[in-house]
Amino acid sequence: MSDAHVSKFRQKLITEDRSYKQISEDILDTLEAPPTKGWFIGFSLSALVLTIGTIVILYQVTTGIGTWGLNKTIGWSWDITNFVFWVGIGHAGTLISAILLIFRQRWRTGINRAAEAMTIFAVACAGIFPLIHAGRPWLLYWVFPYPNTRGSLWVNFHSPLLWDVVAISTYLTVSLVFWYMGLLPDLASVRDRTKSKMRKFIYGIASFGWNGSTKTWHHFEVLSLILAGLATPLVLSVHTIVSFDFATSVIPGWHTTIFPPYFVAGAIFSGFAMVCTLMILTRKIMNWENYITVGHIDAMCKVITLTGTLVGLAYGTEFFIAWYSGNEYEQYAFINRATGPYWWAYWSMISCNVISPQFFWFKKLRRNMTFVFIISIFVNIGMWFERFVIITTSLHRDYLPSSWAMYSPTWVEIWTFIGTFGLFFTLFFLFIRFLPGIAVAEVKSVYRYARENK
Amino acid sequence: MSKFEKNDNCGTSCGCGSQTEGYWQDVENKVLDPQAVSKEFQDGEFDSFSVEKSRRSFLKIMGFSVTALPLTGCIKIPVKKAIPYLHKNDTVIPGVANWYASTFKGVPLLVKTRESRPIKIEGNDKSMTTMGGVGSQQQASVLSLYDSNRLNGPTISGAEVEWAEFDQKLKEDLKAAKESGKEVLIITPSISSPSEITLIKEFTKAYGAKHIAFDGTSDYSQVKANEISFNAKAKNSYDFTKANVIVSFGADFLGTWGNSSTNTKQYVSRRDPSSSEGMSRHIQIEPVMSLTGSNADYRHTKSLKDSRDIILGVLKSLTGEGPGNTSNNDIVSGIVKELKANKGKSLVISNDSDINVQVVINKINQAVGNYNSTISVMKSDYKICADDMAFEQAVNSMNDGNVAAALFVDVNPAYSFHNSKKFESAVKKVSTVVSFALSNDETSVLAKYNATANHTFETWSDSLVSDSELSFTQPVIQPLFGSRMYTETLMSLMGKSGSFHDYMKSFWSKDFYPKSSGFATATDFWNKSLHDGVVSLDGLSKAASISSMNASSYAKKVASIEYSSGLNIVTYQKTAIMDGDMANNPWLQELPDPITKATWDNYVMVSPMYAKENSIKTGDVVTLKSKDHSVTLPAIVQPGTEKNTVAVAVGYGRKVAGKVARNLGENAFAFYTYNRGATQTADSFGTLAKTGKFKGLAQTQTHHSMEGRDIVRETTFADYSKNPKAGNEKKAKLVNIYPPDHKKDGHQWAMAIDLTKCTGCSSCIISCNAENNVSVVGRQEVANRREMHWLRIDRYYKGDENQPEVMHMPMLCQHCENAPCENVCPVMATVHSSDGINQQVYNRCVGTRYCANNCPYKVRRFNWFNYDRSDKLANMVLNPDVSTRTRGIMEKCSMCIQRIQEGKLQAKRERRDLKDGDIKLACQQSCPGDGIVFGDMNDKDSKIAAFLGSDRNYTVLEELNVRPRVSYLTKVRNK
Amino acid sequence: MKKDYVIATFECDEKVLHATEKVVAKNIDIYDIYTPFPVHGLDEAMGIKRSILPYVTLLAGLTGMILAFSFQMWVFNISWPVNFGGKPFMSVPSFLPITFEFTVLLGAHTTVAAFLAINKLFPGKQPTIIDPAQTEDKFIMAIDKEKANVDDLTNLLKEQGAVQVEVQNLDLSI
Amino acid sequence: MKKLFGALVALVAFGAFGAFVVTQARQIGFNQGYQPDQPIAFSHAKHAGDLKIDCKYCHFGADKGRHAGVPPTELCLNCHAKVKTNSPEIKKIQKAVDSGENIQWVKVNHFPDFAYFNHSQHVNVAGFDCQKCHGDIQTMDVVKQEKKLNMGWCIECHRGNEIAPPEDHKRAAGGDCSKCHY
Repeated sequence: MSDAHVSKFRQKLITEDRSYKQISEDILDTLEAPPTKGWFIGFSLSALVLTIGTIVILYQVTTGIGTWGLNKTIGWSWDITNFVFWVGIGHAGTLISAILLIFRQRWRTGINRAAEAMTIFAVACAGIFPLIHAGRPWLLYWVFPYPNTRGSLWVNFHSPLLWDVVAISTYLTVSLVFWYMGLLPDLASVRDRTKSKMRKFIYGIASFGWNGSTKTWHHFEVLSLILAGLATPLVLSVHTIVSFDFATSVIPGWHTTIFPPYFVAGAIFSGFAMVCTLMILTRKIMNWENYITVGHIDAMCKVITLTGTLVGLAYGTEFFIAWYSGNEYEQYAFINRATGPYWWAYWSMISCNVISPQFFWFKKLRRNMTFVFIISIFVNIGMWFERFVIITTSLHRDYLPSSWAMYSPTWVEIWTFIGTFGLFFTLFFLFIRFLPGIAVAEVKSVYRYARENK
Repeated sequence: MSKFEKNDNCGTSCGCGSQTEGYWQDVENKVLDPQAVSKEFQDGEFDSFSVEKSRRSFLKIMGFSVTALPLTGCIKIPVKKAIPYLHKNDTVIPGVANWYASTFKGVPLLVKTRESRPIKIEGNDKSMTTMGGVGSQQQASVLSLYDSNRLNGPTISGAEVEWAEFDQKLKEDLKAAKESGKEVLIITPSISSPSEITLIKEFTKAYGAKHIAFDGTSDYSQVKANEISFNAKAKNSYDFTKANVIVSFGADFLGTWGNSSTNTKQYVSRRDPSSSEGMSRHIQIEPVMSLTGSNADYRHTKSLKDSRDIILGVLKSLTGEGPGNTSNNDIVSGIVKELKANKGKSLVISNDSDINVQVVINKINQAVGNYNSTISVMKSDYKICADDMAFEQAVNSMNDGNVAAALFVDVNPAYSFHNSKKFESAVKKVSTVVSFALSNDETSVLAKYNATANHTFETWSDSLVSDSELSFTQPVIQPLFGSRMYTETLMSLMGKSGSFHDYMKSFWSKDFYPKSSGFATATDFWNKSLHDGVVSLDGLSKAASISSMNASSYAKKVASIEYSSGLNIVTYQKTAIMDGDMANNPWLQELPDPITKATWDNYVMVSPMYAKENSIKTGDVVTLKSKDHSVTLPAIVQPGTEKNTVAVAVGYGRKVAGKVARNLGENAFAFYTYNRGATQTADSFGTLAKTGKFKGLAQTQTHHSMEGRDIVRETTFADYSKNPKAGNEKKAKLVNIYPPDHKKDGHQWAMAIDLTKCTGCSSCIISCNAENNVSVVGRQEVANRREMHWLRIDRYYKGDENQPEVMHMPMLCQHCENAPCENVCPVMATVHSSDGINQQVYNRCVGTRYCANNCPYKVRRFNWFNYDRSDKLANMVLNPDVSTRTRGIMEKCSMCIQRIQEGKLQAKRERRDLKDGDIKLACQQSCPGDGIVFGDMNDKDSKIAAFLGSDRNYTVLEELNVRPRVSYLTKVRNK
Repeated sequence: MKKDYVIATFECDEKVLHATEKVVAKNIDIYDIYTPFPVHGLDEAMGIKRSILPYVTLLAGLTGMILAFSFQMWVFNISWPVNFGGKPFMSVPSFLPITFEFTVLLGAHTTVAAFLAINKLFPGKQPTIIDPAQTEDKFIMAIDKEKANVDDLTNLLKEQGAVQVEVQNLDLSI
Repeated sequence: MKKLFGALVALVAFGAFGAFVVTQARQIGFNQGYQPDQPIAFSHAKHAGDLKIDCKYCHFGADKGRHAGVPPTELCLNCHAKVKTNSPEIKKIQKAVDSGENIQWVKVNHFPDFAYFNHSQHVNVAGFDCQKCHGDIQTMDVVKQEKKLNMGWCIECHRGNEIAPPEDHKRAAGGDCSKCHY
């Protein structure tokens, strides 16, 4: 940063000129101020939805899975659809913080904190479904291979569900520590800025005694790189393993070798869309337009277009391979997707996932916040349908026509799903209220980017 | 399997409904106490562990957080009581099953009891008649025994009284009736019990009464026709084993018509393409698809009128008598050709309730020489057949006030008589009405006296199951309620002392012992017969002389039958529910109809053509109106229904019945009419109108085409004769990535199902339910596609939807060697056993349902809820060797693992090797067609090894390389 | 363990970097520099040794990998072999996902634990804060008073743009 | 240093507590050592030990079927109609038989319902002594649950007798789940 030359192609990452102190004030002063009316309304609404969701889940767990619309043919539908949906969303944060860190994409600093938080909250939402989808969730600790009095009776390491358990818990915990380590300098900053004794005490505990020592910063940067290096294959492996749930099965429409890359691309796609949705809202509510710039949104839209097109390619490949395989069950499964009773789900998926991101070829549209917001919502709807199409339409008509059946969700399933949005937004509102929503230290470190020396 | 004589002294007294909890197995409520099980047979209160149980569940809920509790040492061990028998009884060893021979609805069977509690029915293979065949109603009868709607004892005008008081009052009333000079009637169904008939004769003598036999759906037309033709008031006896050609006009002889278990056994024995006799050929002409029609080689969808026209045509061609036919010449000539080629070796049967049609059928059979070859008419004093005309007259007589007393034994005319309103008003004019119902029904509520009778399994009786075979009915449990055998009530009314057991024993030594040979004493004869359950004797019946007759005039009468305009309303019986007398049995209600696959309902069957023209979809609620009756029911579009015919099943619409049967569907007996001297089952005509409402049917299968997939493999007999591999040429090339790593020595269990022998009768499903404690889930849950049956029968249609070919395929866990379900369970709740069984460990299951998703055959069943086990009486039927499953647990066919274990253990106890046939699975045992074979495929001489080596053997979805242990033999049609 | 330190406060990252280079060039050991964000090149300028964290990660990851794989192998071949859908007892592909995940799990968490341990960071620690703004916008250099001539050093630092230089008695070990 | 020591103590205490909780948790549902009072002071030490009455005289189901069975109350009177008729305990039995109010023994050895155990398989086929699972019953005045009776205990024995995997699939298939669970 010592050279005075500034490229004219480089865009400033923080658009307006601010001092370091002002950056801290812009971001951290919200933690000191009483909550705004908008925050309060948003939080209350989310908490209400979460409460309803919790009650519904309690009802379901005490009454039985029968309260859902599943049947002998369709053993999974909304539960696992929602699970994969949320896991998919939970991919953007780690991707932004890990892969973009390795690729030295400096623009990530504006959004990585919130995106990582979103990852953790989304994975937490996802984690609910494997728990509650089990018939006897109170016995789910049996999936862990602990020594026991049964002989010892271990677990089935062949089962993709067990891989899921290990992958998701690894991903959740690694993302959590990665995120929390990044929070330490900012928490220390809050601790040192605040006047309130209470906050000083709490943030004092939470910041682990961080003092900004260069020795610590040195290890910190190495740690960030290591965690990024570990998280990159991890984030790719998680959705690969989630796709194994289907890919290793025998059901036509599930038994597909293309699934790992297809699922990972889809996850990044939906994750970035969700980040867009949240960032467009957050920059508006928190007045962070200076830090989460149009440039950020623009960059994310490019990723969305790329991954959306990849996903479209995967859809086409699936059809081609189904035809090319000459396998009648496989062929029927795909024709049934497009023309069977659930055709509307399939075509919703195609229009939302493949067609809608193509608008982002136009720079004007990429920089129109309202438009991006709408498309990002569409992408998330489309990605939900993708999982619904894969899971439900593959199951509802498999090998023996005698067992073919239809599925429709009950109010319990619908409210459980809505409830997870309640959890997600409750956590997100708490996050922007009590934790630094933007990585202050990192933003300061890139402030000079594309700027003259002082 | 050993059989023991019934020990009359099976306990000190009965439990009389004071049941206790905790004698069945349950994964969650884990208590089985052999002594508690036997509690029902002893006195004394038994308060088990209810307090401790709630403590246990509390602990379970609290989970790990209460693990600190033992720290304080305050945890107490749940107290379980072990209560022994009070008195010694050498025949009952806790945990060891006893088997007793008995009879239900004319089928000899064996009753399995555990700790003196009947829990399972199997066929009695000592019977020469049924040869071990048993139907779904027999299988389900054991649950009806534990029907908590049964009456607790005798009632007078609804009030419970003691038997002594009851007897005294009724005696007075009957005496008054006798002295009034008016008629005294005793109405029973058709009876074939020699000792009961003898007793009833004595009763009629004592009270000057008249005995009338009444069946809701009777064979009166056939009996009457035999009287006309051969002067023999008897039903036909058929021998399907001798028939090369079977022409059936609407008779569902494999399902609901005649003794279907026997018929199936005989019929299927001639459906083996590899036998030297060759296959029989079966032609069915019917207006609606029946189970029998679905098995026919050639099936013609024809209206009732056309069917009769064809019968006339056949008569004309064979004998020249009658007016002949006006249409369907090709069918007539086809039938005539087959009949002429197989003289004396064919069968023509009809279920037509018109007497004249039956006379014509008699003449046709006579013309081709079938009498005393494939058909015999046997007169017997030990059988009384229902008489439509007599009962019709009896109702009129009651209506005219000429009847002073009427005793209704095991009949329910207020429900099953065609004009129930007339019957009700008639019965009200009878001063002394006695019902012998087990639980309240439409007739018993009209009666002043209810002499609550015993269930068959609490009853002594005998029955003539064929022309020369007698079968015992013996009680296998003390009466559960304060009921009494109806025969003993009659005896008491006659002032006779002693039990019916003694009466019967003396009757046997008088009437049957002289006919037997090789027994030193009458008691020896009695004991041996009782032990075996069945005995064959000569001289029980006498063949009628088949004299020649001219059927011209009858044919003319048939031709002149008038048909109204509109839709012909045909009634039929469903395989499980039949006449509706067992409608309160949830197993039967939940058994899918073999054709429609619908449960818990009756409905209006319409043809696809009619449905298209009138845009009716399955589930549309329609109103079917005849001249004087109308029903509002959902419609079902049924392939193979004649265009202008609609069909409704009887047996539904019970108004006074237990809570299971009450208000399910509508009563179709009202579409019966009394016409031309007999009750006509298909003489109503009417119109159909949509109501605009929709009521989804609880069907277990909603997609009826195989979609061209290679699931049921089939061929014709002609092709098979040329090449035994016909239809089964495809062989998938299977590639394994892994080298085989698992030994296949020792026993390796396998099953094979012959699709040619499977008629789809569904007896196996009920047998499986009873053996494996499969839950009943109810109408709504079946409609939600959540039935629990471990074994289902898939039914596919092929070809023209008006004349479809039907395929039945029993589908159960295929016990794949490379089972896809096993890989995916995270907790090892389903793994493979060393003898080749796909095991499901209920107590380990956490319920992810991944295994069910990954099952290509979709045979796994999930407990979506805790299914109702609150009826403690009904819980008595549970098999104590099989855990019941609570919610959240996956279950599926276990290959009756408890039977395999028991069979192996039995052999080990006897220090011998296991023989082929030692282990019979529940479905296999109950299959009247012997279509299911099970055994050790490593035993080269076993039946299963022969089946596996057959050219017809294949596995479903072979190309998936899951290597099922259940294989199928191709279906062969005799074309 | 309180000690006297020369405390220099800077307001610009560039300046503190230049100052560090100058001070190190004079062979004076800098005790530490407290900055609100990682100043690029400062650690090198101070001559801080390379972190051992990568080796910790490698070791922990390898341990995780070996543990996970050998445990699965032991369970299915020695402890309790079970036939799952006809798969062989030693079906390596099935063991790979868990092996990988466990490698990452152990690697990541051990590294984080090592990071916290090396830097003595733990919840509730009360560090010595020289100036509350050191986590906001001040760059604070601390040099052991005994390691240099205070006056020369003060001049040098002022020359390099330190806004304030003073000697403070502090316990910087926490 | 002091802090470090404190942390170490805390860690050890936490670990010990955890281990204790886990050991205790593993005992839940297993009642080894359970020795409840019985309604009749029947002594196995007297009958099986001193008098050497064959176990199967009373528990006659043991070599025939699933349950060994508590003997019918009347069976006691085979001898006690003449022997020790004045004992208050025998009087209780006599009263139970006369009145029909049966004796309610407290069950000692208990298996959960989802585990099928067949006495004849072990007593008759394998030829084990009762003591193998019930302990030295002939010395017990009051019967006690001697063994753990949990699945690990079953498996241990089956492994020792080479009928559980991995050693032998053929001999008895003793390690298959559905040997006991169905």
